[in-house]
Amino acid sequence: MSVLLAQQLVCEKSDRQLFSDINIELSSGQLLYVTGENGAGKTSLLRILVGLSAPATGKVHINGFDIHKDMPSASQGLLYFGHKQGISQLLSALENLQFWCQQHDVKATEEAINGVLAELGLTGLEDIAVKNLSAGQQRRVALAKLWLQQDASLWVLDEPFTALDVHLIAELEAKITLFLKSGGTVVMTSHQKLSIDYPISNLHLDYSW
Amino acid sequence: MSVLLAQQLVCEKSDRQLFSDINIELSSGQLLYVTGENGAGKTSLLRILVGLSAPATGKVHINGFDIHKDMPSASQGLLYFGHKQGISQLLSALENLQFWCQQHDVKATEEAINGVLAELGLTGLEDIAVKNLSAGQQRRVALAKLWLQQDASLWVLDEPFTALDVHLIAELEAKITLFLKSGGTVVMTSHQKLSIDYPISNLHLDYSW
Amino acid sequence: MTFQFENMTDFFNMGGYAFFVWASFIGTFICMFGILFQSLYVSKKIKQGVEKETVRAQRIMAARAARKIKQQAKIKEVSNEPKT
Amino acid sequence: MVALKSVFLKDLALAYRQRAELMQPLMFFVLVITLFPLAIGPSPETLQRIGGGVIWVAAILSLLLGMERMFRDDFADGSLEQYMLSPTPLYMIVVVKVFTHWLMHIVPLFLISPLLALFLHLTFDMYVALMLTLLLGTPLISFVGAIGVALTVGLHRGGVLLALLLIPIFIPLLIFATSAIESASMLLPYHPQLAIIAALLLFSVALSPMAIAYSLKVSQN
Amino acid sequence: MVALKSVFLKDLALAYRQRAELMQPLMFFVLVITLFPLAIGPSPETLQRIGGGVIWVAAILSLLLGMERMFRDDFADGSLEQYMLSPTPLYMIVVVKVFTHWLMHIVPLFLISPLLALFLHLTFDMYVALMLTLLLGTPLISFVGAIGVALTVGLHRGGVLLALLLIPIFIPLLIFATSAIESASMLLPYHPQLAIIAALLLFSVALSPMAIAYSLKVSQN
Amino acid sequence: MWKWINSFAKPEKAYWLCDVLQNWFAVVATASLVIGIVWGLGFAPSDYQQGDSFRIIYIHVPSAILAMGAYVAMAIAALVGVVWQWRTAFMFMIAIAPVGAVMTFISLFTGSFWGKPMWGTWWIWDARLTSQLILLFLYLGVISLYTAFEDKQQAGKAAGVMAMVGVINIPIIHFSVEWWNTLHQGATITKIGKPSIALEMYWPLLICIVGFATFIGWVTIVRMKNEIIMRDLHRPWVAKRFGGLVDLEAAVANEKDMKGGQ
Ligand code: HEM
Ligand SMILES: Nc1ncnc2c1ncn2[C@@H]1O[C@H](COP(=O)(O)OP(=O)(O)OP(=O)(O)O)[C@@H](O)[C@H]1O
Ligand SMILES: Nc1ncnc2c1ncn2[C@@H]1O[C@H](COP(=O)(O)OP(=O)(O)OP(=O)(O)O)[C@@H](O)[C@H]1O
Ligand SMILES: [Mg+2]
Ligand SMILES: [Mg+2]
Repeated sequence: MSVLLAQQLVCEKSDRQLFSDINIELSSGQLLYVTGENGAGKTSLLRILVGLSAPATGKVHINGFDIHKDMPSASQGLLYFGHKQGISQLLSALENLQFWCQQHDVKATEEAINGVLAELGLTGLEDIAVKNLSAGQQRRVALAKLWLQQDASLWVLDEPFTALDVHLIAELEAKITLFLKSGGTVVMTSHQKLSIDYPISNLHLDYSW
Repeated sequence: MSVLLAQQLVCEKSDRQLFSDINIELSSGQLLYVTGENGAGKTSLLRILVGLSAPATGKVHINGFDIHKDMPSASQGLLYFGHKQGISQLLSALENLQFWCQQHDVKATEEAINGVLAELGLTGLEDIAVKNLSAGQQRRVALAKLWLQQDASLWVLDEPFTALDVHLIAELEAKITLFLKSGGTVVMTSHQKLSIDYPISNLHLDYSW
Repeated sequence: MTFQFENMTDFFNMGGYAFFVWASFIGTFICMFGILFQSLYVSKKIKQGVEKETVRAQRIMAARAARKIKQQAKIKEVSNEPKT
Repeated sequence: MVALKSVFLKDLALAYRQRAELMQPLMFFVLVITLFPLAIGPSPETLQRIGGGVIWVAAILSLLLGMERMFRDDFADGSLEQYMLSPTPLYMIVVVKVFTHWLMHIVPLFLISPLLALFLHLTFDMYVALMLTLLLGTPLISFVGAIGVALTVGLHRGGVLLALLLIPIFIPLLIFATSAIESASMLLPYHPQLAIIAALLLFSVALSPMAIAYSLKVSQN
Repeated sequence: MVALKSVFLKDLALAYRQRAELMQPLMFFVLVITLFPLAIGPSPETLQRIGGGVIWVAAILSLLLGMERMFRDDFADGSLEQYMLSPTPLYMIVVVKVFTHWLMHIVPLFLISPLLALFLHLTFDMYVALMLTLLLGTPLISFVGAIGVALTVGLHRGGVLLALLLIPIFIPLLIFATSAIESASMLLPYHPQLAIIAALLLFSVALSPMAIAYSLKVSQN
Repeated sequence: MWKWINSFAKPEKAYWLCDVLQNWFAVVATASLVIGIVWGLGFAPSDYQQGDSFRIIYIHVPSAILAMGAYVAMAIAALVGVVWQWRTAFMFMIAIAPVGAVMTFISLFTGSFWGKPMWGTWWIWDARLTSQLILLFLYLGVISLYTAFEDKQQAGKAAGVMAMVGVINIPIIHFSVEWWNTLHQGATITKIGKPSIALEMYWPLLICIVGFATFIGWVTIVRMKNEIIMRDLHRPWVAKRFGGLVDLEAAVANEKDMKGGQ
């Protein structure tokens, strides 16, 4: 069974058609790399795929569930990482991740979380409010979710590399490869070149008016 | 005479010292490339250099004027391009640039502005409210200032390449080189590698706690 | 300079205004002691905090040093590979 | 359940971190009330007559202003997206959030109200009636208000718009509440008014969560 | 001069693009005023007595709500940074912006006021006094209020805090204005009050631009 | 002289001064508060009109006057901070603000508890009472604004502007009794020239005023010391004094070595 199945997607913003007739079928272990110019509609496509915004026409199924009809079941094995980071500015990195784990039924002890944070170079910053961290550090806190969530089957990542420095980009690429090799599916966008040692299927969105 | 002269700059945020004892002297035709990890304090340094935030101690002179005492004269030949784009979301690209030209005593006709916008790939989008453009397109509108302002002597650019696609990055790099060759001075930060055919002086900010 | 009241009961009675007088005096004392002790308490807390911060700073720098070593090791590995 | 409890605890923690801000609607409440005696004149009878109404208007305004913040941060930092993608249905999370918000904003209001009753020379009966109507009416404000907040959360500049959307909706509530207080001032029974407010409350608690969840989804689009 | 004129024109253009929003404070004003007859009861004498005060309170509240927006957008999109780096001194730009804001927000209020005077059964003399005090008092509110707005613009959640900072400062103004209206209702002269308000206005116009510019710089830090 | 004063702009020096003054203030405050209040409560003659309820004067008047005094001190500190850019001036400003707010609160509720037996009402909207209430809100406004900012440098400046704007309220409070006729007593103690009050009542009142003033000074000093440490948490002198261990430089140097070696 396909992990992600999108049929005949059409997206309209205001009175403009961003794209039409997008069909995607991804099965386990596949990586879809969405490219396109600024404003081509990459973010819009990804948000439709995870069910956060509704397409003009078309359907999206994740693990067999229609994401727009039955969001709770469809989003079970889904991990979305968008332009917004989904972490509360006033809570500390640790609290944010603990909260996220409780929300998503992820069992992770405090030590486990601290371990992941240390791996991402945030030792000593675990109990500082996130707003006091720099852009890149905040991004890392949000990325820690990728390390924590063990049983996701689909990652949807919108420009995960922005604001990261070179070391972390390399680490993240390694992480993505590992996930793919363990049978995960990934949809991602980025403006940078991807240096991953894994077959990449490319979807290019043309800028249309 | 040096275009930019910074002496003994110290920056403190909340109770943390980001950097201390920064001394910079740039003369015409020099390019200073500020690097450093996320949170090292690049943005903070640049904002101090253009006078938008006050250093804990130290002085900055631009073209001989103290920027923190005599902002109007010091900022005469200065062009700052920060994380925020400085364009109104509700106005169109054209209106935004016209307004900016009036503010900064730049003589530019409507055709000239339209020409620059066309050069940046925004033909046909000139009279749409900026908020309806994508992240990268908005960035381009803001960048148009670099094409319009002819008599600036110092550009201070904070991560000008974010959200741009490859073509535009190349074009922008070419523009920067041209400006340098014509005797301009540039201070910039970026996380990407800079592929400019021009001598680069590098300032690396160490992350300190 | 004489005590103005016949006896202590009289004193506590305050000529019939006992409630108002004593309530305002006691309320005032509570407020004053409140702000005083809060300030002293915070001062103690802060001094503990200073120690915590130094420990944190050391942890951060140590962790960064460790990471750096690890990364350099990795780079070495990579650069060694083609030679062997 | 764990997920819901964690939402509750998180919102409590967030409110605690911003406890200075939590006091603001309260101070606003007191300030608006002090404006009136100054504008209208200090005569105790006038104040007593308009007191209940003034307290209610001030309560509505200050609750509305504080309400803006209910989903704003969650929207801005993307937590809301994550809630939608979490296994717990959104409308349940919404109920917890509205309830927490009410708890954090109304308790201080209750604590300060004896003082205000004193400022405005209310009688004891009026005071009791005021408290009862507030107790029943404010959750109604929170639940119905949350719909408005959810609708305007994507607009960044909700403040006034929100007040505009909501004030007309609260007018019936205001009428019943002040009429209850007026009855109390004349020592008449005021069960009927309370019953009506209670009915409105039940109705809104039953229906609004779905409406709020839907509005939030729309503003994500 | 060209630069200042362009600031004026730009703010006009922006206000025009958001003209729906421009109506909001006005509608809020009307709504608050209509709440009162509902909360207090419709007796004409009571309304007449409290009318001037209610209009002033409503005007202060609605101006406060609309004021938040004075520098917000410019701050958010970085236009403010560009103003600071432009050759025109910031305090001059600030004067133009405050003036434009006042123009856009007060004119509708004047247009609607005859209607409200009618609602609240004000006499003609009271109406004249009301208009005069508003004419002198509202620019004062704009200029002093702008200081508060400039101070809170970097905080993202200014709304309530702003009201909290500013209402205490406006209270003297409110006292003088309502006392002028009261004098008018008794057919007494009210020049002294007007003179005091005018003096306050001149004082604030002279000093506040520097304070606003300073506060904006602080917010940028 | 000027240079000597200017040296207190340095937190380290200011901290030293606070340390020196703290105990003096504590001693004077305790002594004069005890003497003044015992004298006022037990030994001053009772008022022929107000009976013993007048004894509230010994806390009401000091707290009322000093609430205003503290505000003026705060505003002056703000001015110094804005004009000469003294960091310590802002620290003083925010240290005294809560103390002043508490004093205002005390004057409000003691006045209220005095008003009930004298005027027959807890509260009335007269000019003095209202303006004193506004003073409380001005204090709260300054404090809220300060706490709302993350960066305390910025917070100090912003709250300073607010504190200076609010000064207009002070003359309004003081002259309110003359401008509007009210229930509240006119100036008796703060009148220029001879006080119109019996000397046996006057002396304990003066002592109480001194007691309250030094008490405010004492608490402000304690709070200011807190503020100084909190703001300078990462400066070497604080670490040297309270941190115990400072191997921070060593750790940094260590790291730099490693980079150099590579
Ligand atoms: C809540 C109610 C009250 C408030 C807020 C209040 C406030 C004040 C303030 C602010 C002052 C200082 C004025 C100045 O130095 O310019 C003051 C002084 C004073 N108050 Fe009150 N007061 C209240 C009630 C009362 C009552 C009920 C009495 C007595 C009947 C009283 C008697 C005095 C006296 C004797 C002074 C000293 C006047 C002077 O020498 O300036 N107060 N009060
Ligand atoms: N509410 C809206 N009204 C009108 N147009 C919109 C709206 N939202 C988005 N758009 C348009 O949709 C297009 C696609 O936006 P989207 O954010 O998906 O681009 P993107 O491919 O992610 O670009 P980027 O690389 O810059 O992030 C843009 O051109 C933008 O103008
Ligand atoms: N108001 C503040 N309070 C506390 N810390 C702050 C504040 N503002 C910034 N910082 C800290 O200052 C540091 C530097 O921030 P800055 O934005 O200059 O970093 P940067 O080098 O531009 O990083 P990036 O590459 O992520 O943009 C960050 O670590 C941040 O935590
Ligand atoms: Mg995008
Ligand atoms: Mg930066």
